[in-house]
Amino acid sequence: MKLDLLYFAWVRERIGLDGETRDLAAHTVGEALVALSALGDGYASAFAEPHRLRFALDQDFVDADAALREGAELAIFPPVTGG
Amino acid sequence: MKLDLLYFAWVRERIGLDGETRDLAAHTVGEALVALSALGDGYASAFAEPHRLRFALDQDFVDADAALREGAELAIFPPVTGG
Amino acid sequence: MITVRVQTEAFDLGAETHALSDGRTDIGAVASFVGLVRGGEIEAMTLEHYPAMTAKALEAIAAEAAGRWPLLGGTVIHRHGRLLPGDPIVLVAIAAAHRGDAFAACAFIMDYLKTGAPFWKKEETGGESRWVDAKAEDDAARDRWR
Amino acid sequence: MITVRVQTEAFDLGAETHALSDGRTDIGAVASFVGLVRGGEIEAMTLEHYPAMTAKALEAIAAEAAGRWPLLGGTVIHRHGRLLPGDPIVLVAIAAAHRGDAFAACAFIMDYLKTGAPFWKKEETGGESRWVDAKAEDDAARDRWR
Repeated sequence: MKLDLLYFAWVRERIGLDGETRDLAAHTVGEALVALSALGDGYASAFAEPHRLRFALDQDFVDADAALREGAELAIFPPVTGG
Repeated sequence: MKLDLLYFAWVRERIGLDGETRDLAAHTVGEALVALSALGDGYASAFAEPHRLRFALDQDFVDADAALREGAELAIFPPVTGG
Repeated sequence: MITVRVQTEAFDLGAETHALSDGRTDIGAVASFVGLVRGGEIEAMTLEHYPAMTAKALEAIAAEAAGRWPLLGGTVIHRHGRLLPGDPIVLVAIAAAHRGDAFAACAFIMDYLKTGAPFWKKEETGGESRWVDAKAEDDAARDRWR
Repeated sequence: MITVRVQTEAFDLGAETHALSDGRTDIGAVASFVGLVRGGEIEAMTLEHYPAMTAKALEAIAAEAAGRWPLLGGTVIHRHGRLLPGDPIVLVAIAAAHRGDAFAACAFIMDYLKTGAPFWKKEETGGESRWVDAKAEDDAARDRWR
């Protein structure tokens, strides 16, 4: 599944990228996290505590069990702290 | 009991005065209303429906059974409608 | 800590809230409210008040709010005299560290002011004028804080 | 009906609320909120956001508020970039006929924005910087509207 990945806040800092396009063996957000975690220590560190992560698929909040779509924009980030 | 009387809004309009000093045979606010009502049609009209009146004694809200003090300022007016 | 003013002049919300927070770094939240004259059939509105009592009543309401919530400043302004549709009548601005306290104190002061500050509105419509009746819903709004 | 802006520039509460009510006579109430950077040990704060999503998320929150209460206009502004203690971060201003609706919608938008708009704060203290953790009390504030 080809995805446009975006990372924010400490997720971005741990991975060292603000975004990338990747083809992952994953059908859900949770499976994408597992696939990404295998790519290196930065990813593994960023995704080590899944309860501290939030996800948006094509700019809408989704849960980890949300189904991915080919070419979707998947953003991974900590709980928001604006306002 | 000598009182400085103040009238506001439609109470003022019905009586035709914004205030006056009077010596009334009254020990409570309610007794003052009775005494004033005997002074003429304007007063009687203004005080005909006591549940539509509110009172302040020396600038503090009080009930009709509040005791008067010699020389006090007694204001009589409708429920407030500011804000 | 909460300043009260009763005046005929208009006021400026931006200037008032800026005065509350200017030069301070402890304020995280400023909640404010402005009430305006609504038009429709109403051509003008005259606000009468009880000068010797008005500021005293507003200060008592402000003190009650300051006792209930940890506040860092505030301003209450109420106009009197003749106003036209669209004119601002009342301003309440409250500064606090946190938004919950600022919102609550601002709404509380408005609810208490509506039922406890000695102002009376007279509306002009088609050449006639009539005193506005107090609303039961304003008593209910006040009572939710008890 | 509720305008949303995401910007680095400061904003002016007086100008924003004036723009909502200017020339109108149907608005009786404008409730507003400004959130500011608190100081203390914090020397600066940088707000990161998700540009493609931010306005969309804020507009969804504003639309939800407009569906819950009868509103007559509103403005939501959220800044991003580096801010200093005392700087304004966020503005919500809501116009309605009646104060209860304006207050509720303004507080609702702030509570939902805190938990549903993609912003992240990083604080600078003594040359170190750290990401601010989300607060459980913000989730609780949002959940009271459900």
